[in-house]
Amino acid sequence: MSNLELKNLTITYGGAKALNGLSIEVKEGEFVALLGANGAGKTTSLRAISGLLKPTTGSIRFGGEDITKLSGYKRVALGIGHVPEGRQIFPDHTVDENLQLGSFIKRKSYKEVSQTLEEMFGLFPKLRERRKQMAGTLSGGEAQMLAIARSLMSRPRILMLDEPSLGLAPQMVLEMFRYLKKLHAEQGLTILLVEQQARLALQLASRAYILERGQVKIAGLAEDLIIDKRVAEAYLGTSH
Amino acid sequence: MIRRKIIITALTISAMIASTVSATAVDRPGLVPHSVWKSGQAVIKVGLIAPMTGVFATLGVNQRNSLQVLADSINAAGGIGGAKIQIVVRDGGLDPVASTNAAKEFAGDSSIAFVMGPSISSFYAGAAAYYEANKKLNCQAGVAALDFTDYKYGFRSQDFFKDDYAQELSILQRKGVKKFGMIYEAGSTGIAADAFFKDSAPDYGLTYLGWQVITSTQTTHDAELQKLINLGAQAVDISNNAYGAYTTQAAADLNFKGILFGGSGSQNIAFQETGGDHFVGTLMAAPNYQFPIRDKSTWMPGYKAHIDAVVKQYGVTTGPKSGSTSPNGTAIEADCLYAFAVASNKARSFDSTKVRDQMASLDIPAINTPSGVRIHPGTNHNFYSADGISVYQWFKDANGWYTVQVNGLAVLNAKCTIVGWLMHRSNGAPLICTKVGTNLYYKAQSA
Amino acid sequence: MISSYKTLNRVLVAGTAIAIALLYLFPLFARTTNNPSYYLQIVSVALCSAILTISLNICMGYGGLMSLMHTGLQMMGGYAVAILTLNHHWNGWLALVMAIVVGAVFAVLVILLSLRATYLYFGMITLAVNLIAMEAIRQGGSFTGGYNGLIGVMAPGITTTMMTPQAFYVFLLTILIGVYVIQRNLVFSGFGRNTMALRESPETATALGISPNVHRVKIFAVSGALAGLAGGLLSMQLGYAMSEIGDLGSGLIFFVGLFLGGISTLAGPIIGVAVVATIAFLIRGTAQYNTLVLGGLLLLCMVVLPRGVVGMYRYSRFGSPHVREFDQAEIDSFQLDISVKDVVKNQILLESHDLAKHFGGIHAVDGVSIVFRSGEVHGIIGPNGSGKSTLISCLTGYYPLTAGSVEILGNPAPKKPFLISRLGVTRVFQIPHLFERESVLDNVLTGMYRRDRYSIFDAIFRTPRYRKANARSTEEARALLALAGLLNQQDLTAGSISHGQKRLLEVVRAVATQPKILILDEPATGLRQDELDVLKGLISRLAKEGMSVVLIEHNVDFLMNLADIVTVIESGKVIAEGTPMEVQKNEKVLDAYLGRTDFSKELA
Amino acid sequence: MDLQIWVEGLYIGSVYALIALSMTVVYQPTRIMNFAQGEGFVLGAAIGYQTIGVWHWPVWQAGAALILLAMAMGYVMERMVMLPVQLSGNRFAWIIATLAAALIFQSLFNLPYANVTFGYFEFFKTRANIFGAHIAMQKILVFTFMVFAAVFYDQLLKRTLWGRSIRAVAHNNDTSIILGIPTKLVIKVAFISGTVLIACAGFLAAPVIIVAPASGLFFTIQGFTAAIIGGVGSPKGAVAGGLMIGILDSVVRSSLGGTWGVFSTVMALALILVVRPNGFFGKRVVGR
Repeated sequence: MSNLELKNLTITYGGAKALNGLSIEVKEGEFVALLGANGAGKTTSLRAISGLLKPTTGSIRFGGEDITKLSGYKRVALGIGHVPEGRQIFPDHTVDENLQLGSFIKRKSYKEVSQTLEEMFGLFPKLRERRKQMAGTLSGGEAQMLAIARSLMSRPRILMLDEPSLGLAPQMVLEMFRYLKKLHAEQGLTILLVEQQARLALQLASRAYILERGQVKIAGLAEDLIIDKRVAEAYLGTSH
Repeated sequence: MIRRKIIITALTISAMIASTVSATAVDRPGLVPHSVWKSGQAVIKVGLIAPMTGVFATLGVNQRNSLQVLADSINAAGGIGGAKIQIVVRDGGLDPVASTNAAKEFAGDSSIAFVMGPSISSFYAGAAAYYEANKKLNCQAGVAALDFTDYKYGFRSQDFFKDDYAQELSILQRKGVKKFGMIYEAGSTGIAADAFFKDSAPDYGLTYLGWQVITSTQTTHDAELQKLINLGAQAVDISNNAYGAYTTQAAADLNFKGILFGGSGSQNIAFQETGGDHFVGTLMAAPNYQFPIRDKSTWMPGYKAHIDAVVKQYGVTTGPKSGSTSPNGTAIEADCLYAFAVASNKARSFDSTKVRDQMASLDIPAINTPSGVRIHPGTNHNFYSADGISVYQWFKDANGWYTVQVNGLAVLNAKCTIVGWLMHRSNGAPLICTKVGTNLYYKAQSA
Repeated sequence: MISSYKTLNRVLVAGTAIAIALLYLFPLFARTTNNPSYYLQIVSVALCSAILTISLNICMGYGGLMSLMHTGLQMMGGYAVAILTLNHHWNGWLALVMAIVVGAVFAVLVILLSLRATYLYFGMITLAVNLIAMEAIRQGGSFTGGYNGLIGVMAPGITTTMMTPQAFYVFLLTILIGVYVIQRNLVFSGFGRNTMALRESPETATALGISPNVHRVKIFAVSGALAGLAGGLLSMQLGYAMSEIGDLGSGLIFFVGLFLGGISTLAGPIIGVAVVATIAFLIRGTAQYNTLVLGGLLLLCMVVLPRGVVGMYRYSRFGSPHVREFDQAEIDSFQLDISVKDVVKNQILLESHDLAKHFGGIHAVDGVSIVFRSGEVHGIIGPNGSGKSTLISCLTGYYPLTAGSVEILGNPAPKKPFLISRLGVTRVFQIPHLFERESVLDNVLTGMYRRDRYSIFDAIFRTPRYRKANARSTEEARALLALAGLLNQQDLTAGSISHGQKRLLEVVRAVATQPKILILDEPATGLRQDELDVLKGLISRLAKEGMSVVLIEHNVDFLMNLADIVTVIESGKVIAEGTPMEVQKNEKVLDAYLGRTDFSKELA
Repeated sequence: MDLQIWVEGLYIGSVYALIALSMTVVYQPTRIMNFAQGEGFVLGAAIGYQTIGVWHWPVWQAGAALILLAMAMGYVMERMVMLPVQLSGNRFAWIIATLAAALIFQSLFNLPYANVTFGYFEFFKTRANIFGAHIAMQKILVFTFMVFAAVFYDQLLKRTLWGRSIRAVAHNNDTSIILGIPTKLVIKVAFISGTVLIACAGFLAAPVIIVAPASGLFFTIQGFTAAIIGGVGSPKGAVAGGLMIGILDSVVRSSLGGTWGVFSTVMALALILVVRPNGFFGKRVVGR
């Protein structure tokens, strides 16, 4: 059902083609990684899916509906969750307030919100300890947890994460990916992960796309790609 | 029926002030100037420059209303020399450049025979040069501070503030007041009044306690009034501006028993609205403001006819609290056009110099003019002489607010400004402004 | 297309010439109307307004400084003339000069007091100053004429005591043309380019060695001087000085004119004022509905012409500049000397010792010692968030250091970024920081700031010194563009060229500053192969000429071919340094980049 | 010093604080200082005048009409300001758009009401006499409303989801969108609620302050000054700034004389911005 499908998407951004006929697909319950060097178009893809960027050509379908022209904020109600690059938590809001903003679309069902909130605190116990604290005072790892939890508050059917490991200590990265794995395994959440640490992402995901210059360069199963030399090349260049 | 009453009243009044009535016998009270000549023009255009928008829009709108009413009635009676009056209005706002542009437009437009405005002293001072250079006849009802002796083509249909105050100070003197002060906003009028009081108070046996400056940002004048009370004030001059109403409020707060007095701006119902019962007893000097006088039969017939027409066409403004009303038209503005019509009829021409000469020599009795004041410009080009100013006192009863006219008691040897001006005394012959040494004083005419 | 553009351009030039001629002949035309002095008056006043609006444009449009005190400056210029001629019987011409001085001095005082305030707050200070100035004039007693103002100001005379209105009109028109030329000269000069650079991106401007404060003061002074002039002229036209002239409400025409004509365009203020004055003329009979009509038209114009008349034209097919074709011979004919002076081979140009930068508890840079040598391409790589950009910001003075030291050419580095830049360290940012609304050529010329040896007066009056320097700079800038294959695009706005060309342009602009050390933050991102080749050639050439090129790059393929030495950074620390080959084989580097391969267990 | 002077300062300061507060409401999500905001104050006064003063409606009925009309005005104002601003792209476009809106509303008020100052009956006729100071109960009402409104708005921003989303939109528009917050609606709500707030202020204050059809810009500038002194975007700052200039004006005026009052507030504005470029409670403003 929650089948996300990008077809032939082109986005021009400041004169450059950030996406150049990109086509990818994410099926319900899948864990897909979107990899590639900087500037390959990963972040642009996610921003297009959540409606922050308007494509010049191509279409986006979600759950059988064409959402290419739909306003960004309405897509959240359809079940698209987006954890943006750099976390973008609201530093002047408390942890609680950040989470409640995440449940904006569910604001009318108070019970469901408080239930989800409890769930989140169960999932990320550290956030419970800090719930009255200003989000700006959280450490990098906690802030990333908060960003994920905030997005989950809208009970999305698909969760898109943009470089969640960025700027985190290795231990924190591990902890965070454990949560992601748990979410995927236990709740059957569909995940689309944009990640710099390709090997790590490939160990989590079932399938991956490697992007280059706004197009899919390689697509395949994670277990195949993890030993594919071309992946390392996409990052570190051809060995000489 | 009504018409007959007007005529009868008019006759009574003209008998009373027979000495001032002169040769315009063809023009009957309350009626339009009688026109027997043919100008050969279908339309005669007159210009009005006034703030029609912005903070002072009320000034322009009321001037326009008053002019329109008079123009309509003159046109209905055949116009001036057969030409129908058309009023051309320009919005000067509070922008000196817009006012100057409009003045220049009218000054240079030969089809405009007569101009009124721009209505702020400094703006007019800037525009007058154009009028003079182009021999453009003009008349000002909103320029209190300038001396019109200097202008060949400029006339004023407004009370000169010093005449207002001279009358009021003489009344204060008669009422036994010894000390008075002023609460007034910063501005050219305040500065001029302050200087006049400093200079003239001794002539009336009064001590002037100084000027408490107020601003538009305050909503109470309690502190200012308290200072004057502490100095022993028995009377206070209040601002002409609507903000002056807070002084009446302060009088209520502090239970001030002294006299409040002000200029013709006190026609504004904001004073009764804000001051309430404590506005009772306030003196107001104006060139005939009979609107709040209940016995309409005592109204000047010309004034009554004009104001009735204004009220019919543009209505009144009613204070929701006090029930006090004021007409939506400024009578003195219509005097400009009235005098222009009469002067043109006499000159049998719209030539500005000819009309100017006729206008300067006009003497229209008070019963005829739209303002109810005698128009007698003379060489100083002021429509109204000092004796044209009346002082009214505000009262209130179960039926609302009304005024009673109080006679000023002019004082011999009071200072004056322009040689030849007359001041009416209720107990004697008019005084005339005379030069003694370097100063001007009101003297008995024989002296 | 190009021919139609040229035709249109000719039509425009001819149209402008005809318009100017007609304007000069206007007094003769006015004489045939029924009201000559009136038509002369409104056009004369509009000319004064246009001068003031140009002044406002210089300040707000080009300088990016919000000013609500231009009506006040105008009022003060008027009072300078009125007080000097009426009270002190000065000659009118001298009084006009003093009006200019008063405007400039007052503007400088205001901005010196409020340099720390930004944007909205600066605007509010100007509003407050405007109110204070008006109040001061009103309380000025007989000196200023108080509330009544000063009446009787006269136009200056040449042979007689006073010019005729017609002569004064011609004088005003000539002044307006002069002010337009000053505006144009200013905008096209190095000074103007730097001012716009500052408006568009204070960061980049600083990186090019421009001192923000000095520039703001200068631009505000010029604007103030012109506003004072406009005020002085207006008082002569009207015959008086009044405090109401300073009222912001009466100044609406300037703002409206500016936006209607097109802010930040040269002709915008004049066309805008012409439009507004015409509208005001046409609706003058609406009396009570005057402001309603004006306000409505204003909103309508903003919706229909959001960029203003000239702005819309500039953005249209016709108004935007076009590619100029150069043939190869022309391109080859450029002579270019970009060798780095006063530097020997392998000289240490910049070094850091144990440099650290902590943000709260985060150790973004944690003890980095690095050396940049002349003639060397030095690559810096590392995963996202490893601290590369922070390191560069520390080296170039954008961040104060937590610990450690930086030496440039053997001396401790100064604290301000623009001072470091002036020592020959030029930085190109990761995100494109071009001055998008300026032409490609102007962008390069902005980079030559440090070489401009002419003053603002040289620029305004185009003195020989300016002309010489400008010709030389332009020649050099073209040569640099030719090197990067951008010569054909020199007239286009930087915003309109392709992404790859933009990156190249940024490098060219940085080279134009004649740096000894050039720091490029991810210049290859998003470039096509042919563009990569050009960039590669350019960088090699620069290194050969003795420059130290520092390259932060994710496109490792690109870097590996080019770098002499590569430093790998992770979590704020140097984890490897060596030739590209060495680094590529380093396991630590692979782990850092791709993550470890043995996470599966830990993830469980 | 005379208590009366302080009380007057507090009252007039609370009027300015209310105006500054409503500007803050609009500023929060839009980063626009609305030059037309004062017109809402005039609207409130005009509605009170017409309904209570002329038609003698009961206060609750007038209040209902007030809120409906103020909402309509807020909606229209949002369109008048935001549409040109979004189209223009120039960072100074808001100045012209809001000035034009102010001009239009001012003209509309002036057409029927040129002769009127919008005074009408005070809701409470009594005057309090506290230590010799005469205070109209209406003024105390305005002051109370200001405190209530400031606390309410502060709490709204902090405690309600809509308030939080206003702050969120102010902080980061894109992130707000991906959380499902309808940012454009938030902006509309801000304009509407800001106008309702300021209209209520005008409605309550009109019996004890002179409001004329063209007073809007005057009150706007006073509100601006208050908001800037306090620090734009902060409810606390709006209140502090408003009370400060109110008291400063009143105290300086009574000790040095009339014109010094206005002078002192403007000087204070300039000085404070020189010393503290972002106001007392303000954060750094980033240009749009």
